[in-house]
Amino acid sequence: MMVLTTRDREISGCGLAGIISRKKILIPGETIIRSISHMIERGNGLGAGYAGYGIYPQFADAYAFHVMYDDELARKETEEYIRKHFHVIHYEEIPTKKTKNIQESPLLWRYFLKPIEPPDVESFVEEDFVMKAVMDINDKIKGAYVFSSGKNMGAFKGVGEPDEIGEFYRIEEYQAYLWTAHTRFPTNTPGWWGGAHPFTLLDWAVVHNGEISSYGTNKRYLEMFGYKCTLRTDTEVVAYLIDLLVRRHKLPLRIAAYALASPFWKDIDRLPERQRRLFTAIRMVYGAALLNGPFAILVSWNGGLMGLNDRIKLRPFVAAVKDDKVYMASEESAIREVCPSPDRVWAPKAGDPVIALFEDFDGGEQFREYQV
Amino acid sequence: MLYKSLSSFPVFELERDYDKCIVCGCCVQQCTYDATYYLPYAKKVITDEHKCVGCKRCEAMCPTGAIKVRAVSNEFKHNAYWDARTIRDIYKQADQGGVILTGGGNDRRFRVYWDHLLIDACQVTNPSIDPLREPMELRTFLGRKPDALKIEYDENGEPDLKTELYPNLVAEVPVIFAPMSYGALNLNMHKAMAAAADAMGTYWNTGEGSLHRDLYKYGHCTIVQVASGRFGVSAEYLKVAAAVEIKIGQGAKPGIGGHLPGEKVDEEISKTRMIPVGSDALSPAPHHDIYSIEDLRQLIYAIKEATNYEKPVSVKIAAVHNVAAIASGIARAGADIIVLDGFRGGTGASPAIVRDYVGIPVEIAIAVVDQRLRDEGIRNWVSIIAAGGIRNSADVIKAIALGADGVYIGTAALLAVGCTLCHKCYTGKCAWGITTNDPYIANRLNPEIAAERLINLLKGWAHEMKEMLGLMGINAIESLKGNRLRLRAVGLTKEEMDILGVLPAGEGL
Amino acid sequence: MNHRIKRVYPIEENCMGCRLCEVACAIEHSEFKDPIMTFFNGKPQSFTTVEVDRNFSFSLNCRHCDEPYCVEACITGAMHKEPDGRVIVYEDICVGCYMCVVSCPWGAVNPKEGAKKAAKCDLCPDRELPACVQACPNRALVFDTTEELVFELPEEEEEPFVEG
Amino acid sequence: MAEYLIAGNSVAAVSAIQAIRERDKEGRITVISPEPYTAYCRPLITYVLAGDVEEWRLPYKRESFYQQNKVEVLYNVKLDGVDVSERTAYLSDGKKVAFDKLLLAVGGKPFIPPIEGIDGPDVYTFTTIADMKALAGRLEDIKKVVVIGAGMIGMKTAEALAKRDKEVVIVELMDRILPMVLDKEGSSFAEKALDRAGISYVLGDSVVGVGRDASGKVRRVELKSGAKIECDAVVVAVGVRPNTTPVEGSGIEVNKGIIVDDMMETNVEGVYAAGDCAESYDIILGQKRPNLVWPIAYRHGLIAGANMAGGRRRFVGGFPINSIGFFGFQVVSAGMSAVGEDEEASIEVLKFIDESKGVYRKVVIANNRLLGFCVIGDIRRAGLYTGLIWSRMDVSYFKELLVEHISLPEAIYPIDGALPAMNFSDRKNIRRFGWAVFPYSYRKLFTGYSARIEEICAFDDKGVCFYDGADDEG
Amino acid sequence: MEPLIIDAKGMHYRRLNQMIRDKVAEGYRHFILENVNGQRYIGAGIMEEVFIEIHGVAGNDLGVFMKRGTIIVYDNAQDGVGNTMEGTKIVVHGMAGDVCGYGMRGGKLHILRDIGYRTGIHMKTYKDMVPVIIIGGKAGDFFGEYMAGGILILLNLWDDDDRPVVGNFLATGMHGGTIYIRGEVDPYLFGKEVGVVEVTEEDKLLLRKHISEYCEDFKDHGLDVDEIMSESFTKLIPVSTRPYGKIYAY
Repeated sequence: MMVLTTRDREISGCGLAGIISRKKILIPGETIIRSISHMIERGNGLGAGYAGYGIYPQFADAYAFHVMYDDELARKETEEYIRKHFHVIHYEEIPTKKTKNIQESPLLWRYFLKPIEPPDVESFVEEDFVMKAVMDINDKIKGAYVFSSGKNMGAFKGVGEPDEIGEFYRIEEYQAYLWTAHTRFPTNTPGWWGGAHPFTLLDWAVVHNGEISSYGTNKRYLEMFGYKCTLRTDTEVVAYLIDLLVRRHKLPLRIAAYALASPFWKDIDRLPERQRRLFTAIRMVYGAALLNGPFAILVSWNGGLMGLNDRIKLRPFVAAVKDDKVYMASEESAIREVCPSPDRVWAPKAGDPVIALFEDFDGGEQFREYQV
Repeated sequence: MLYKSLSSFPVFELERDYDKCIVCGCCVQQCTYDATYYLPYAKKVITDEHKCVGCKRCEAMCPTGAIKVRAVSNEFKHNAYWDARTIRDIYKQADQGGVILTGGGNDRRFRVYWDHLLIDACQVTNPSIDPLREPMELRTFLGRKPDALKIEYDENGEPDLKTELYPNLVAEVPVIFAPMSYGALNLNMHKAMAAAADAMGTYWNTGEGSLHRDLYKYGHCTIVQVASGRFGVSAEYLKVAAAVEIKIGQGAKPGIGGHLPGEKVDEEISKTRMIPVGSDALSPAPHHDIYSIEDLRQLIYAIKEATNYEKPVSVKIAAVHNVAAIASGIARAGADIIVLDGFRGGTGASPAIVRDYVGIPVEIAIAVVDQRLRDEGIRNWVSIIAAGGIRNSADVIKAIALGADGVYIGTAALLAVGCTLCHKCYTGKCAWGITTNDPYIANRLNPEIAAERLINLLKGWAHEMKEMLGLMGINAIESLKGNRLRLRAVGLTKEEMDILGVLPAGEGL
Repeated sequence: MNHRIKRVYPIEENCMGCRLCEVACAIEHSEFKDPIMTFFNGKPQSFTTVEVDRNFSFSLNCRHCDEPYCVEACITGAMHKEPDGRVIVYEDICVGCYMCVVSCPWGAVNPKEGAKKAAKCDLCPDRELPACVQACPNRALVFDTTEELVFELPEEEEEPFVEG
Repeated sequence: MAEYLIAGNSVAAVSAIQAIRERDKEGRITVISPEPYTAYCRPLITYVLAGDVEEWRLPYKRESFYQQNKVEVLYNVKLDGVDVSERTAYLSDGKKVAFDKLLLAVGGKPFIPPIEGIDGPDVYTFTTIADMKALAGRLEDIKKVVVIGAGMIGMKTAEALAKRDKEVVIVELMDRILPMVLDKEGSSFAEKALDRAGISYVLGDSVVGVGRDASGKVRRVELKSGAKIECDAVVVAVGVRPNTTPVEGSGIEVNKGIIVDDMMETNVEGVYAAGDCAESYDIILGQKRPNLVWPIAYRHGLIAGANMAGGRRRFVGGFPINSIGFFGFQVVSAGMSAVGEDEEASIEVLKFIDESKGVYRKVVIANNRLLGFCVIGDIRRAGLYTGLIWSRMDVSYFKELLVEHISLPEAIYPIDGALPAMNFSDRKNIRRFGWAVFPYSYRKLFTGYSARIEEICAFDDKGVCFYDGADDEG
Repeated sequence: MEPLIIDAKGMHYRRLNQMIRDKVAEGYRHFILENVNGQRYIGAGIMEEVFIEIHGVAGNDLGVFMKRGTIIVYDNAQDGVGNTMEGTKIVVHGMAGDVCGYGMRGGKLHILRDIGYRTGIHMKTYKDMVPVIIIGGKAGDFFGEYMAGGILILLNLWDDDDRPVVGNFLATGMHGGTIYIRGEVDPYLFGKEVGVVEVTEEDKLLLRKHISEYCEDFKDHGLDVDEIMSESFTKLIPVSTRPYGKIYAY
């Protein structure tokens, strides 16, 4: 187990921050570093990460795979696999900069890929194909880990303080219209590079504060649908559940959020008949998708940003709006650091998703409902 | 009797403190086995220990605590292999040449997997939840569920459910009273279970002896059984119930049929089972219309047709070695619920040899069935009810964590109302008034008191389950379902852990 | 009939004939209040009697009638109906003529053990519930007013039991 | 405002006052009391004579009772006559009292047989405090007393005198003690008790003359058989008859007693009779007759009082109930109890006798109904027989059990305090009593828990209970 | 109301039965089903007095759990006819398959031709509910197995092959009811729980009553009661109502 203790800290939990520009005005990486670093007390230096959307405009149509390798052998094997299944548009080592505390890291590469459609598959779903590739690499190739696989987005994460990780990955050099960030205080799982947040699948990226006590149930549920939970951490199930419910089962995003943090029976029982039927059905069918335990999560994708709290709000979560920008973070101070005078600041209700979509995003009916 | 057959070595001895005996006669009146009687001239009550079955009724009822019933101290010469019971059984069969009957559940020393599984708790990183103040939900849906929901927005922008749901049972506590037939039990016990299930928002199961007319009012919380004997199975019986269960097998006696002796078939049982008074009620081992899985499908759909597809259909099987494959077949045959009855399950009467040595533990059965159904991607199609030896709320939690949706409790329910597990159910003389049909002895079981006790039991278990959910940091039972990471094994072999799908104690994650 | 008076009613469906009500009554009304002392050193007397007939039993005790036979028959005024409805005997006035014993159609008034007095159920004034009711393990005795207690009678009378 | 006049001041008067006041809180009630006492218990005077009971405990009701019920009592006054057309009563002190409702509760009068020399001092009757005081005042001069009549009064008086260390001889015309209650067999138990107590008795003989000395003092009695018994005093206790003297010639119908209907009203509207003076329905004989016993007098008064105050209550009927104990002998009985086994073909007599324990039980059955019983010795739960008489239940299904098992708790709580000895020989077959065979009837009785058994239940010819609703309260 | 004619060609049984149930709820009582071919569960659980005529081969579990009414099949029927039925009369103008009348508690099955294996298993009697199965042809093995009540009549009218009238293991486990078989039966076929008794006059009256009704149902086939009754019958009853009471040691 790689437990790297950099500084002595008292226990306080994780922190997360996210900024979205609904008009897709690019936000410099420096902003999100400042925001997350303001909550440095919430982490212990054992993990931090960022996800940015809109950072690869030149490869907007290609799946951007960020891959960590333990060694060159793993890279060789992985690249063989990739070449077999994808057209490689471009690939390179992810530019990094050694910092005072981060002297060593896994090999970090990125690939811009387009799937090679297999000839014998009847109904080819590109996303399923990519998802399977990610699962295969992570599951089967020792020492290789795809930690980002969406289009025009990328996750950057590692072991270290958020400011150091930002510096390491040279985040300030990127510009994105949606950023999420995370600082980590790992306990249950070793503080390894892959274990840092965000967790991603396709363009879904999840940062998470808390612990999913229902992990075992969620994991075995997801396994029925071909997801492999290999990362020894609970957060990955969130990304997969969102992918399953929203992308594959086509649930409206808000409904998916209600499946993850469903209302209590005593509240459901008081609803009017139609809604009661709906919520009862959600809990009946998606009971295994319920995220139980304390959590606050930010889910980002190419359509926008969603923040969600567990149903009894055991983790802090604040949201704010300023012009076209929506901020979400564990602490209000992280927002104020980068947006001193927001139009509105509020603490969302437990289990009620905060959804901010890009104005030009057309996700169809599924994303009809949003607030902010 | 001067001459005693070898089999009549007493099993129990009754110690009576004559300094305390006030000769009130309560023990004499309460003993249904005629083991205790009064000596008028000596003005003493004495006991014929050969007849004592160790039910402890006299001990419980003695107002001065003058009686203690104990297992005999002068057993046979100690022998770890030829134990006393084995010896007695051989004597008995040598005497009578029959099948040795017994009641209750398996009492042999097989490994109890429940006791090798420990429950994980939260500390700091994922906080435990206080169930006294925080909400804690046990509501459980039993029945087939669609794999996914289709939800669309209507013209008003309201989300609208487009998926047709299958009928489900909704249990507020995932603990259901196990099928125990009217005949094996008396009506008072049925009344008590029905009332308790009603009060607790859960269900009870009639067993194969049909449903007494007086209990039709409890139809909404009743699971009715259709067994090979088809006793009292009518369209009304099926329609009044909340769910219909096809009984294929029983954990206590897999592959063995039921047999209610004619002398137990009195007027009321006759009316309920719709057979003549005094006639044997035989349930053959197989349903004679089910000799293959497609026949089961035929019966399942016959019941669904007869109930207009409004009720879930459950199939109860004994846990046997290829239970996973069977369960998969049952799920694919259209059942909504599968009941897995482990070898610890109780019975009113069974050949002892079958009860003791046939079947597999329900823990194993749940694990393999849940895994198999998940592997096949059909876990949503059926709910799993675990039955057979669920003793306490921890067993319930463990069963659900292994993959069950709910549990049946039979023996525990009987214990709650006074059963002392003397295993003499088949004699019809149950001194606690539970398994007897002698109307006067049955008076001993006041349905009102029994229902209260059952309610208390369920309430206690529900509280404990909430505590345990809370300590796991979970506030809804669905997050426990199949959550095997919440269990850790102690003292199990690698193979057993693999089958159960649990990690050894001490391993993280 | 006065429905508001609490009385002890037997529920015959629940009676199993264990007769612990008798024992409890005897203990409660003995000077010792202890089962063994009562039965070995005292003069045990129960005011309730369990009637048993093979498959049928119930505990029979004083009904605290509205117009009690025993009160009518009492020549001294010792047998008395209290304003709260209880029928009790003032032992210091009683001369032990036993007119009450012979007139009670329920056999619920009896000579007191060891004294020339009448003795009967007093509904255990010192207790919240009469001892017999509390002792009944099967709630075959209830202590209640008839307002809440309604017996369900069968529509048609059953044929009287004929001993074969 | 109604004017109630009650002639007599014993138990019937008391219960009538209570019944009137239950319905009419205002009406004026006047009681004519022939004696200078509040209502007291006649049977108790023997206890006072014996010294068992202090005199102050005699009153059945005290002055406060009359005050609370706003009753005016005229003491030491008798009813002399009634003018029913004028609705006026004539009193012995010459006064006239007008009434709206009159209750004749004038009781009985001791019967004094025509015996030579019986008139004069030292011959006592024993029904009033005055009688008792007269005898008590002379006790010092008396050594030996002859008691004529072995009935209730005779026996209790004899016991009282014996307790005061007087020699007592009982003379009885019939061949047995307590001839109205016991048959010869039962009497033998009583005789044994008398023998044990050293009381002499002469049965089957009668006193034909009272011998007095010159001063008029009683010295001896002469019997029909010719025997002579030396004595200083004679107590005449051969019976009490209804007192009908006050209504003679008034137009109120009289037979042996005053005739009343089942509402206790005489042939004259507004005039009621109750207690020993009245003739009422006897459910055992099926006809009206005087029943001179305490509980019936109480019941008479209660019903008469209720009806006088405007109620509509009926007297269903009654039968004699007796309990007496003397010299350690205790007997209770009701109804037809003295009848012998072969006296009437239609009558069946069942007995249980245990000489050693002094237990004797006898029931009299006719037409499958219990008509009477007599229990000597262990009288526990004997009232159940009374209940059976009241309910007119068919006892043929369980009659053998009647004498054997009625007090089967024999017993769990024995008189002598010895260890209980239950009869478990037929444990599964314990049958205590007849109620057990009538579960439904029984339960029906139970719903009318506190009501009168004779009013809430009746049994048809087959012994099946039916509820007739009891005509009560108009 | 006019009979409702339903063309069942190619219809799934679930739709067909749903239609029948809906129409019963609307008040229809007489149904004529055309082109039936194997649709299962026809009449399942219907509690109203219906009259269903089926043209074609009726599928499995015909009349299962039915309480009253009449079903006439103008062709053969498959397995499980009258399964756990309470009181319907089913007339089959042809043959029927295996496990017919299983757990039947009332009503009648009149089968014109042969019947398959395991007929009348666990048939029961309760008070005046006495199920009756009359088979015109022959029957397979386990005829009347576990029979607990009711009447089985096997007529053997069309002796058109050399099979015996009834198969092996006749009435094993039988503990109630009566079986009448027209003609002689080889005792070798009997299960061990059954015994032959003489046919009394009362039996004959009962047989005549049932067979008359049977002949009436099949009057187009020229059946005659007297002719049928002219041959002798074998009557079988269980030797004990408690066949397995003695195999236990207590």
